[in-house]
Amino acid sequence: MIGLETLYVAPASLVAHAPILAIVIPLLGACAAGLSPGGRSAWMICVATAVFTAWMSLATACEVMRQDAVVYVLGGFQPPLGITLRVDAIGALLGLLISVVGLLAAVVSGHSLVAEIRKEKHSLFLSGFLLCQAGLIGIVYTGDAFNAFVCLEISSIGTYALVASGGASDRRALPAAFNYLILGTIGATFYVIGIGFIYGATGTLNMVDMAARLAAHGQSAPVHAGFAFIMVGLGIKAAMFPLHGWLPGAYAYAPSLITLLLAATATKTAIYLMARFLFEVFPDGAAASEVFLTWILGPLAAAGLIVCSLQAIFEQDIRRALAFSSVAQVGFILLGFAVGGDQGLSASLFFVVAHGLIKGVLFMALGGLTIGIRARRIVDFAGIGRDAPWTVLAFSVGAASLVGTPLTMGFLAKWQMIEAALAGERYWIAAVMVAGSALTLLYVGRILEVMMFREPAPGAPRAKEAPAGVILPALVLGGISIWFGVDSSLPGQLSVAGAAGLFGVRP
Amino acid sequence: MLAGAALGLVAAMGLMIVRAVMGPSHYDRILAANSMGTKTVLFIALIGFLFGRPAFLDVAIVYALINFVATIALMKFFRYQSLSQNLTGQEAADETTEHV
Amino acid sequence: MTPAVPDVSFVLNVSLLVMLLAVAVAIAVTRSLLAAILLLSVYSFLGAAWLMVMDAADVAFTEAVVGAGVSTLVLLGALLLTRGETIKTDWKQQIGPLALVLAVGGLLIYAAAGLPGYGDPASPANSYVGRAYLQATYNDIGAPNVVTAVLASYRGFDTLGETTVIFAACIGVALMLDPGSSGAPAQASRIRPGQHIVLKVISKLLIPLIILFAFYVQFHGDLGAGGGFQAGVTLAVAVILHALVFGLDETTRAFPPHLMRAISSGGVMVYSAVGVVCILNGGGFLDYDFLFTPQLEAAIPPGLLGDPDSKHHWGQHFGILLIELGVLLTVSSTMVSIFFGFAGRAPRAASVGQGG
Amino acid sequence: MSEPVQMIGGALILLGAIWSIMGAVGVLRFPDVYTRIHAASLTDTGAATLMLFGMGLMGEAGMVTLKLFFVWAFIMLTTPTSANALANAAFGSGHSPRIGNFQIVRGKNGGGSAPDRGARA
Amino acid sequence: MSWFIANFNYIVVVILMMTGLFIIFSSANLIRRMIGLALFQSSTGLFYISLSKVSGGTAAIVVPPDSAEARALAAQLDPAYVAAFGVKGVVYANPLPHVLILTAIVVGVATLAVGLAIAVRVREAYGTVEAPEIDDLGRSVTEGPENGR
Repeated sequence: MIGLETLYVAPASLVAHAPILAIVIPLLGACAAGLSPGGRSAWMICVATAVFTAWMSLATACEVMRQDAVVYVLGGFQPPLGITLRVDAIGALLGLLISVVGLLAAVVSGHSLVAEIRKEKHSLFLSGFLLCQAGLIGIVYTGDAFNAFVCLEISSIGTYALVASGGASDRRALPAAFNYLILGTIGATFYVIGIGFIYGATGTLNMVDMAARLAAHGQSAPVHAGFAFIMVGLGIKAAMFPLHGWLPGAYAYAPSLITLLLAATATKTAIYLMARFLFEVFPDGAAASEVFLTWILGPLAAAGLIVCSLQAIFEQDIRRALAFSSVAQVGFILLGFAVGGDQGLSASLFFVVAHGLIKGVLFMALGGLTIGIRARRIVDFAGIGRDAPWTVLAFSVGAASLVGTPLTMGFLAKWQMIEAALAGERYWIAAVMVAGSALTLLYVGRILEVMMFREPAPGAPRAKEAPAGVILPALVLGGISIWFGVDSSLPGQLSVAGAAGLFGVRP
Repeated sequence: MLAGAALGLVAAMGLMIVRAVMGPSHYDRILAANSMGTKTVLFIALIGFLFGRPAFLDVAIVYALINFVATIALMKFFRYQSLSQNLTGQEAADETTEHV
Repeated sequence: MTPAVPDVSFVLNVSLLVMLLAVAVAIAVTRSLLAAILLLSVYSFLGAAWLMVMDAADVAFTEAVVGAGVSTLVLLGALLLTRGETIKTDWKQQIGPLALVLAVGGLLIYAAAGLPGYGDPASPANSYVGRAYLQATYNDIGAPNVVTAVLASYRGFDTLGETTVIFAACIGVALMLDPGSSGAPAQASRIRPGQHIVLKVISKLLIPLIILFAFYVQFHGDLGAGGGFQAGVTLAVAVILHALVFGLDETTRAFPPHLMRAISSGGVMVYSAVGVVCILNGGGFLDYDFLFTPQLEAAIPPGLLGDPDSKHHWGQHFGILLIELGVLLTVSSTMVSIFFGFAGRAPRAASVGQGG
Repeated sequence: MSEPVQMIGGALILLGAIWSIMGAVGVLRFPDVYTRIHAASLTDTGAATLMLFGMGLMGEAGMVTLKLFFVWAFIMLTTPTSANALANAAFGSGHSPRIGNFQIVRGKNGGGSAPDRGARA
Repeated sequence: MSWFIANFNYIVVVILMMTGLFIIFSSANLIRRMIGLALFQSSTGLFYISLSKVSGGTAAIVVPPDSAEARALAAQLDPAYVAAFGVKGVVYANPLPHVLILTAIVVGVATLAVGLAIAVRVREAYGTVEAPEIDDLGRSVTEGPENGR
């Protein structure tokens, strides 16, 4: 077992401010990238920023491992007056995921951007990319409910335009982005309305304080309504079935870099925020959470898992298939919430990270494969395994993990989930999980079969091996996914601590 | 007395809204919107006096200034079909606006 | 314990809300997009008036500058570029949304009825943190405008996020609408002097005044209503007025779009740099108390800053001044560049489809 | 500030509000765009003058008076200018005024308000 | 009647929100959807501000204590009320929702600008801003033209 402490060295003065630096440095980097004259210099700024961000989020994670949750007071004002960052174990883990995926994506962007975006727009694009990253880290680190909304919007507003910039190569990106904007904004506004209700009932915006005051004041109609609005709003952002209408289009037509970022991190942060509201803010045994988990979230998640897996099986477009797979896996994660309890929650949170890594690998490799050719349909990738063995290897690692092959992180994640469901005596949930995994095997198997064994259509454009700058990051990400599959101590520890933390806040 | 004046202004605004909703042409609506703007400026100034905080006149001042811009933009919209053109330029009616 | 004034303010509140409702319904039923845009601007006037009645002067200010200065212009620009005017509606398609909306609305009204009543001074919202700000601001910040104090200092990180959102919009609009090398050039204008003399003279008179007031709003922000955002939009409106009256070409010569973008990112940089400087001085991020270091104090002649007892107020003042400057830079340049983005794009026919 | 001056100020403000209502009635009742512009811009400036002068009498002399003067000056500058621009735009786009015995002088549109040409050039 | 006074604001705000939402979902025109979105977001602001209203309160810009202005403001109210809910002798509105809504309005403008920019690009790529027509075109033409912007 490798302790995190061995991985990094940082001066104590930096560590003390690591959480805020992990947000502000990408912000400053985005400004610098926006100022930079050419795409190349913007790329270098982007990579340098991403390295620093990853370092800072690593430092934060180490701090969280050492003590319980890191609380960083902004502006010198104690909560509830001031805004605080409150990084718990899961926040730290997700921050690490975002910054590492962001770093690798930044490296990859040097190649994939050139193929998809016009040269003059590279610096703007990278600037938006960094803004998005800053917002995402902000969401997982913040301890203030309204500040979470602001961070959500920082990441979203940049993303809408970034998705739409895929319109340069495929115009369907534009209506998809518009759709995403409308639904995303409705989601964010619902969240704000929900916060308004809870603020009206408690008078505070700090999440921990909110939990304490809710426990003291008890439940009322406004609190329930606020809870419902927050769940629907975040459900839209997290692409929870049946609120996932924006996701397939946005994933399929966005530039591959953005799909990578969205799939690996954006929906995960919304799920995490949802978990915080479900388990941290709303007290245990409260009618709202309990009824919601058993009668609404569970069935919807199960339906999402099955329906969207089926859709993925019958989808011809490879990116849409993976997008539906994402919605299905979100269902899987939410089933873990429905199981409830420490075990279900920690399994879910582990799954969040696992799935983030998996989708990161898959879309990174896919982006690498499509640099040369304009391939969309699954059949376009026929026989590509021979032409681009390394890229397909990276893709297969991700795919194997998605299916849940032993020795991968995906396997562990699914195993823990099913175990938790059985331990909680939710047998139907376990059955749905098994069925969902079987369906996953079908669509992933179909894609891999086409890639490895099918003969390419005569005259079809032959794919080239992706450049090393893409393969290496993809393999690194795949390697992490396998490493955590073998030795899951780091994410496992953090997600167990995180689940305990979410429950522990409860008075 | 101030309260009565405030209510009177609100009533005038209500009548203006009727015109804005009814139209019938867009110029009527612009007129109504513009006049609403002036009434809002007066209302804001009046509210400051009514509630005993006359310091809020800043809002009224800036509002009075900004209202103008929207009206000009609307005028250009109708007259020139463009927001970018110089006011001394040709009018839209005289030239084709298609730039393909 | 019923106060006397609310009788008037409640009546005003009710009548303005009813009017807002009427306008909103009119927007929903009108078939003309332009009418909807005009009604939206009427809506924002009413909204600003209502906000004044609700004692939210700063919000009214923001609503005023946004509603009258930005939203309408941007919507008009988009309408010009999309050239869709009348709306086709199909009643069958509206039943589903109507049912959904009625269901959600009913639920909401049921839930909202459980909230503290109108003007309740003892409600949780008004008695806990909100009241604490009112009590603490005088000691902590020393600025009379509590809204500015909360905005810039207590919740300064939110405002950094807000500024970043504006910057993100600048980036987003530039990504979408920046003409780049292949953009259609602005139309060459043939000069025909003598038109719109009144407009031009008045505009020439107004533009400097608007700029003057923008700076007044900027520096008056911690004393009265106003602040960086309102000042930024006001400043942008001056530039936009110039562009409207004297042509976009002339204005972009003075304010090239890439310069606007640079200023926009510069504003966010100024804001975050203030936070980083606070860290370097040994405080937390955006802890303005650490801005006013002993070295700085030594460099400034004694007596210039007044009361030596409230030294940390000066740190707060510096901090608020600087971050408001950042907000001003970002907001004004972003609003200008958004306007340039919409106005500078010549309407063009679609490459595929029926054309425009 | 003496009581009679306050009273006069209040009366002026009330008169301004009544003025404003009269203008609004005019805008509602007059037959075509040009007469409505006339009604709106005249009464707006008139009401503004009355009300702001009344407020000036009510408030303390000083900063408030200066600000009131500015508001007044801006309204006096912008309202007629926008009325001018609006009438100009309406006329330029072929909107015909109704003159005399409600006869249509120019243009072919029946009714008091010709449907404008919308966004299409 | 007292129920009406207590809840009138919330009812209107909810209806406004739902009107905005209805416009978004019922219209095919992208610009109109953005108008609906703007309406929806701004009614959220009305909700927060309704929460922040304090009867007899004044705007949250502190009046110097014991000044003539402060005394004039306090004179309009019951002294016991001022003592219970005032700060240094003056009752103020709650500033926190104001701050939040300032932020929300700004976010709304940013969303509006980006959304309209995307709608303009949709118009350029498809020749229409009506959603059903866009869907039809998207189905029939799989690969869009290289319009390179």
